[in-house]
Amino acid sequence: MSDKNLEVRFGELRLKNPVVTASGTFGYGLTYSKFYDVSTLGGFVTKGLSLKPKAGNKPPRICETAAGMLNAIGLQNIGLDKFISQKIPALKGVDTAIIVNFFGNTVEEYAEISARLSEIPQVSALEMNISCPNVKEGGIAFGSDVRATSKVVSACRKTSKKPLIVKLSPNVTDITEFARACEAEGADGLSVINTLVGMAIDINKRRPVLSNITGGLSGPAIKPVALRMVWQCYKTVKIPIFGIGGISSPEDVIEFMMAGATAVQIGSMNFVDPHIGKRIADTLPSVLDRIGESHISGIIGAAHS
Amino acid sequence: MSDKNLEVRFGELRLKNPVVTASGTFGYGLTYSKFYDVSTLGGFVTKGLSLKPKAGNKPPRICETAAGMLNAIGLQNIGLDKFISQKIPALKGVDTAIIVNFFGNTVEEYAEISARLSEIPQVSALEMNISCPNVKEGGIAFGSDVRATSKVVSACRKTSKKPLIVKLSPNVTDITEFARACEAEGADGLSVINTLVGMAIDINKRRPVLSNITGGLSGPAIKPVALRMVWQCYKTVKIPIFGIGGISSPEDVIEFMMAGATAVQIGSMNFVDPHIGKRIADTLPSVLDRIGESHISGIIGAAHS
Amino acid sequence: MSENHSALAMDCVVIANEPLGDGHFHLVAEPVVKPVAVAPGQFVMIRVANMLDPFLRRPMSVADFAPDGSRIGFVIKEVGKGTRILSILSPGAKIDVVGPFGTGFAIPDGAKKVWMVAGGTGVAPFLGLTENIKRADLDYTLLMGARSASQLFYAARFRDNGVNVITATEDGSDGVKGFVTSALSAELEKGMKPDVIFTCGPSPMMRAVAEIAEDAGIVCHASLESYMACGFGACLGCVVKKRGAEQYVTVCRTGPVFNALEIEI
Amino acid sequence: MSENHSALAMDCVVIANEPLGDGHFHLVAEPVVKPVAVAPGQFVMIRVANMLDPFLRRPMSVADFAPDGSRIGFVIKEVGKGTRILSILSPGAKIDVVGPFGTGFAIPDGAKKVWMVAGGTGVAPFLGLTENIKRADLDYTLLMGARSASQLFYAARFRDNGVNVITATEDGSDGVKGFVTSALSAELEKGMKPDVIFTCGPSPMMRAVAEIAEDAGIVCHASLESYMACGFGACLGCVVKKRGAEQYVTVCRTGPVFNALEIEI
Ligand SMILES: Cc1cc2nc3c(=O)[nH]c(=O)nc-3n(C[C@H](O)[C@H](O)[C@H](O)COP(=O)(O)OP(=O)(O)OC[C@H]3O[C@@H](n4cnc5c(N)ncnc54)[C@H](O)[C@@H]3O)c2cc1C
Ligand SMILES: Cc1cc2nc3c(=O)[nH]c(=O)nc-3n(C[C@H](O)[C@H](O)[C@H](O)COP(=O)(O)OP(=O)(O)OC[C@H]3O[C@@H](n4cnc5c(N)ncnc54)[C@H](O)[C@@H]3O)c2cc1C
Ligand SMILES: Cc1cc2nc3c(=O)[nH]c(=O)nc-3n(C[C@H](O)[C@H](O)[C@H](O)COP(=O)(O)O)c2cc1C
Ligand SMILES: Cc1cc2nc3c(=O)[nH]c(=O)nc-3n(C[C@H](O)[C@H](O)[C@H](O)COP(=O)(O)O)c2cc1C
Ligand code: FES
Ligand code: FES
Repeated sequence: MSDKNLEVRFGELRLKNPVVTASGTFGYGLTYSKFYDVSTLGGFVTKGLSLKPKAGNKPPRICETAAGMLNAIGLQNIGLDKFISQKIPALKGVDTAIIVNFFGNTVEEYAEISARLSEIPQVSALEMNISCPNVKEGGIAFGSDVRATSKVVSACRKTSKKPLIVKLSPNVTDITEFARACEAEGADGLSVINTLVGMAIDINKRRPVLSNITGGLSGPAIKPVALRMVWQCYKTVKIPIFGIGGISSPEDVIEFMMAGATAVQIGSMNFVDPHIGKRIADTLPSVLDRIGESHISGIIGAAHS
Repeated sequence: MSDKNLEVRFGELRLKNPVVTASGTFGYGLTYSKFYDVSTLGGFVTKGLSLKPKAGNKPPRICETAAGMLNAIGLQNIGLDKFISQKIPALKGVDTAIIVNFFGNTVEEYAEISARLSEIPQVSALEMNISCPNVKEGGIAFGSDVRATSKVVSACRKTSKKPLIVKLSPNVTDITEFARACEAEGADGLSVINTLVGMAIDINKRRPVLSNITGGLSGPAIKPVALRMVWQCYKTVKIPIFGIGGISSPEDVIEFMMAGATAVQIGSMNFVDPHIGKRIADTLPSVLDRIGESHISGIIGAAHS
Repeated sequence: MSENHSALAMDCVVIANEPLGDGHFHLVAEPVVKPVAVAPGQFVMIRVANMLDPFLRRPMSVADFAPDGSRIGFVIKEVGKGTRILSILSPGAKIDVVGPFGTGFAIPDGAKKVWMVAGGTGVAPFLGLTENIKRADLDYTLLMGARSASQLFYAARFRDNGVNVITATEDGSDGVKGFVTSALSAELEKGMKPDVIFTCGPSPMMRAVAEIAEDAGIVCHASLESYMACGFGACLGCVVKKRGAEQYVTVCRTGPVFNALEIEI
Repeated sequence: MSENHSALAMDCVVIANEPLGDGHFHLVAEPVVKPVAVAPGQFVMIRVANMLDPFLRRPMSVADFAPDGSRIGFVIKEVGKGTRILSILSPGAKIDVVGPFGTGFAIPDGAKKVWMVAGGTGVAPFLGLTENIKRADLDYTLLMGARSASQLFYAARFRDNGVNVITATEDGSDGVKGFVTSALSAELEKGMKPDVIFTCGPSPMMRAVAEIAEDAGIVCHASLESYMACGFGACLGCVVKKRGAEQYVTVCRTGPVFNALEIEI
């Protein structure tokens, strides 16, 4: 395997490699240290945080689908205070980008948590979740209306002192309107995509499998949709993009980068193969060799020409 | 296997069973007669027809994805005249509902083909495709704007003397707006859903796999999204719904019917298992037995209560 | 940060796969790489295919095992596509296993009389428990329930291991006629009283066992089942509600074995 | 309406699977149910897994076969996940096959001298052709090209069958050094002239062969490859452009064997 430099610059954020793990699939970063040293990753994104702890939805919360899964966790999280008091100290010594995913119920809450997260030195960047399909307030309500998106991004832009990344919903007619609005309000990057709204029915019980009725579809099943949206956003905005959706191999990483992603996030596949983050980071150089590429940055957007 | 009566009434249309095969995956109905007697189906939907023949897109047109596929056929079809002169006579003796899928480039073309198809006695119903993601004009442009949808449905309603079914696009923020508009304009039924826009990249060639860049994602991968949209439409309108998207088993048929579909259409799985239409129609009674249901109509919308 | 990073990956080779009847089978596998120690009641996550469908791993209790993890057995019931794939594996086949995960059945300090109430494949963890935790002062009783005598797997093996076995069958073909919970109540009514009750099996059965234990003032530990995406605390998909609080805990990490008073089964 | 409705479903049992070297293998299978007759140059669609991933069937030319279809062989190169699954099938394994589909290689009326130009696994259909269509007046010449001598599969078998074999290798380890098209040109320059040229292999090779044939005024039939979803004319995914017209025809049904003048390879 060649000794390639895999560093990418995601705006002001330097990532030692483009392999990051996605929010809600990687805990608060420590869960996976029993499998591998998370410092081998380009970074990780925490489970979505809110000001107050959140209990989440009633079970059943997950369900397998063809080459994917549905989840309706409902943003269960320990809340900002516990994150600061318990998780941040435990992350000492982790040598990788720590990106904190967050959400609020109101614009004011979004702005407040963004302000407070900005005070934590260990935090490398913030990822605003305006696209969670599994909660009543907040989440997707902000992410499926362009004006609401502009408003909440603008508010967080004012309070955030860290690179601010906005995570977009794929459940819209035209994702580029949202990408453009985020760029206009000063977002430093985009995360494309969150989950597609889906459902499953238990034919024996004659009711939806998930207690929340609908859930978010993730996994390789959605990769073609995610890739298309990254492609569209890359054509539309200049800010860097995290490509997210069904990544399961180093080849997938390259596909997303060629579509226009500067880096990627791996989600559901962490569950199926808990070593996947390290495995992909480790094998990326050899796949780059195979396609005759010497610099990782040479492939970003390469499929557009 | 029990001797169940599987007949369903899709508005005025009587289907001997709810298993119909979907447009673009079943030719003009004759392709599959080398595999089984298509009269065992509740019906079939033809490849989308236009007034004039259409050459379709350049290859590559298809690409495999995880539990699904992308296609960008570009609505290649023989045109209305040849359909009438060559296909309709050959369909004599087929004892099942013949549903003709059609599209136009303009509202006028939609109205004209709907008028002309209405004159063919063998045609049981018309399915308007306003949701093809793979053509520049027509198709999805009508299906992703509510006012355009209303206009084109209203025009066809005036010229169609057959049951008029509108096939909706899933690539929209809120599919229920479109369902409502179709019902208001007098549509007799809905087909939910067409394909999701997706893409794939050939990392060796560094360009999109499909010549059309994007294509329509179909197959089991999209089932959860399709099921959710059927669920939403059933809550919104009273007209009957064809559930479409990734159906691969009799259990899937029941899931869609419990979500609110009166009947279903099987698409991509016809390619993978060319006998699937008959196989599912044949095994549906035993699965109904297993879930303790004696009347097929008892399961329509059953998961809503 | 833990140092033995990949200790939880176990590439295994199947060494035996024996049908037990009625769609059940006993799968035994040997890890290829240095494994981690296993405790009775822990489970692993098995990848049933190396393709993307079926997508998720399947959780399986470790049944009989070598304490250092060098041989692990599973008692599995075929219920869907994943377990069907596992049922046809031949010796020599490779399987991708991660684990072990979760809390096991831990015998409370000072407890001597241990009753185990099992339904169906719920006997699995008790094989590992009684074969690996043997102490002169421990007195094991297994109450096992099944539809019919043919599904009372391993009754003889438990007896050979010195376990007192009481059976209940719904059709009366062996032991008490009825549910295993009737057998449990009957034993308690005889004036017997264990120091702890362990239970594993279908939720309704465990719920009933927990109630009986609570009424009798006996500590009860139940091994819960839940749909799992990861098995190690990352997805928050497998949760169960805490008793008396609007709070959820993961079955895979906080459990799967819980004190029955603490959660809503 | 055709009456033998399910004749195109062939559940097969693998009877042999032999590695040929360099990632190629020879898979031989026997249909369980009454099959349909096969013509040389036809292909089948093989389902590589009974799960939903990999999703689509894989098209494979029938190589050697019994004319009634009761035994079909394939010469396969491992290139991706589907062919990898096929490469590890053991005798006794079941595979789900539908077909045969498409036009075969048909010897034009009166043609006696038949040249076949093959690259890589492109030899596959010519095994079936030369072993099943034998006539005293037919004179077969096979020009086969490969990277290296070790990839000239079946040269000896063709020779044993009375076929005149001319080889070309890129590394010069056997026969003419260079591409098989150089060997073809060399033969033509010697003044030889067949009645028809059949070709099967990589598209660039076939394109070159078709040009050489056109220049020499020889009828050329080429067996095309294309990404296929169905294999029987339903999806319109596999099309190739007609020469001189904005029209597409299906490779699976109108082809895969085309008169090279009619399509754009
Ligand atoms: C901690 C734990 C230990 C278990 N131990 C055993 C055991 O020793 N022996 C045994 O036979 N079974 C055991 N199970 C249940 C076993 O995991 C399921 O029967 C199995 O996952 C079903 O998979 P399938 O593909 O055959 O069924 P499918 O219905 O096709 O599975 C679809 C999805 O649902 C999940 N699922 C289905 N049934 C269950 C269930 N009962 N519990 C959890 N998830 C389910 C699957 O994991 C999969 O994600 C255990 C479950 C848990 C949580
Ligand atoms: C009519 C016909 C006859 C063929 N005969 C042979 C043969 O005798 N021996 C042989 O080794 N190969 C043959 N091929 C090519 C063979 O179908 C592909 O190599 C195979 O499908 C690759 O599958 P995979 O899963 O290993 O590769 P992957 O790259 O994982 O396949 C992904 C998808 O692309 C398709 N695909 C990939 N490569 C090709 C290709 N070259 N042609 C068509 N589809 C492709 C696959 O079918 C699948 O849908 C033939 C193709 C056609 C169309
Ligand atoms: C169980 C689960 C929980 C998730 N929680 C969050 C979350 O808290 N915040 C968020 O922005 N995205 C969340 N996501 C979305 C993922 O970060 C990711 O965008 C999505 O799963 C698509 O990627 P994948 O296909 O690789 O899983 C969650 C996804 C899953 C599967
Ligand atoms: C190759 C292909 C061609 C299609 N052509 C049409 C078409 O002409 N008109 C149309 O309305 N839908 C067309 N569709 C969409 C299908 O009818 C169906 O809505 C979609 O594939 C989802 O169902 P599935 O997941 O079962 O395939 C086509 C789909 C495929 C895969
Ligand atoms: S299974 Fe993922 S947290 Fe328990
Ligand atoms: S492969 Fe479907 S039409 Fe040729």
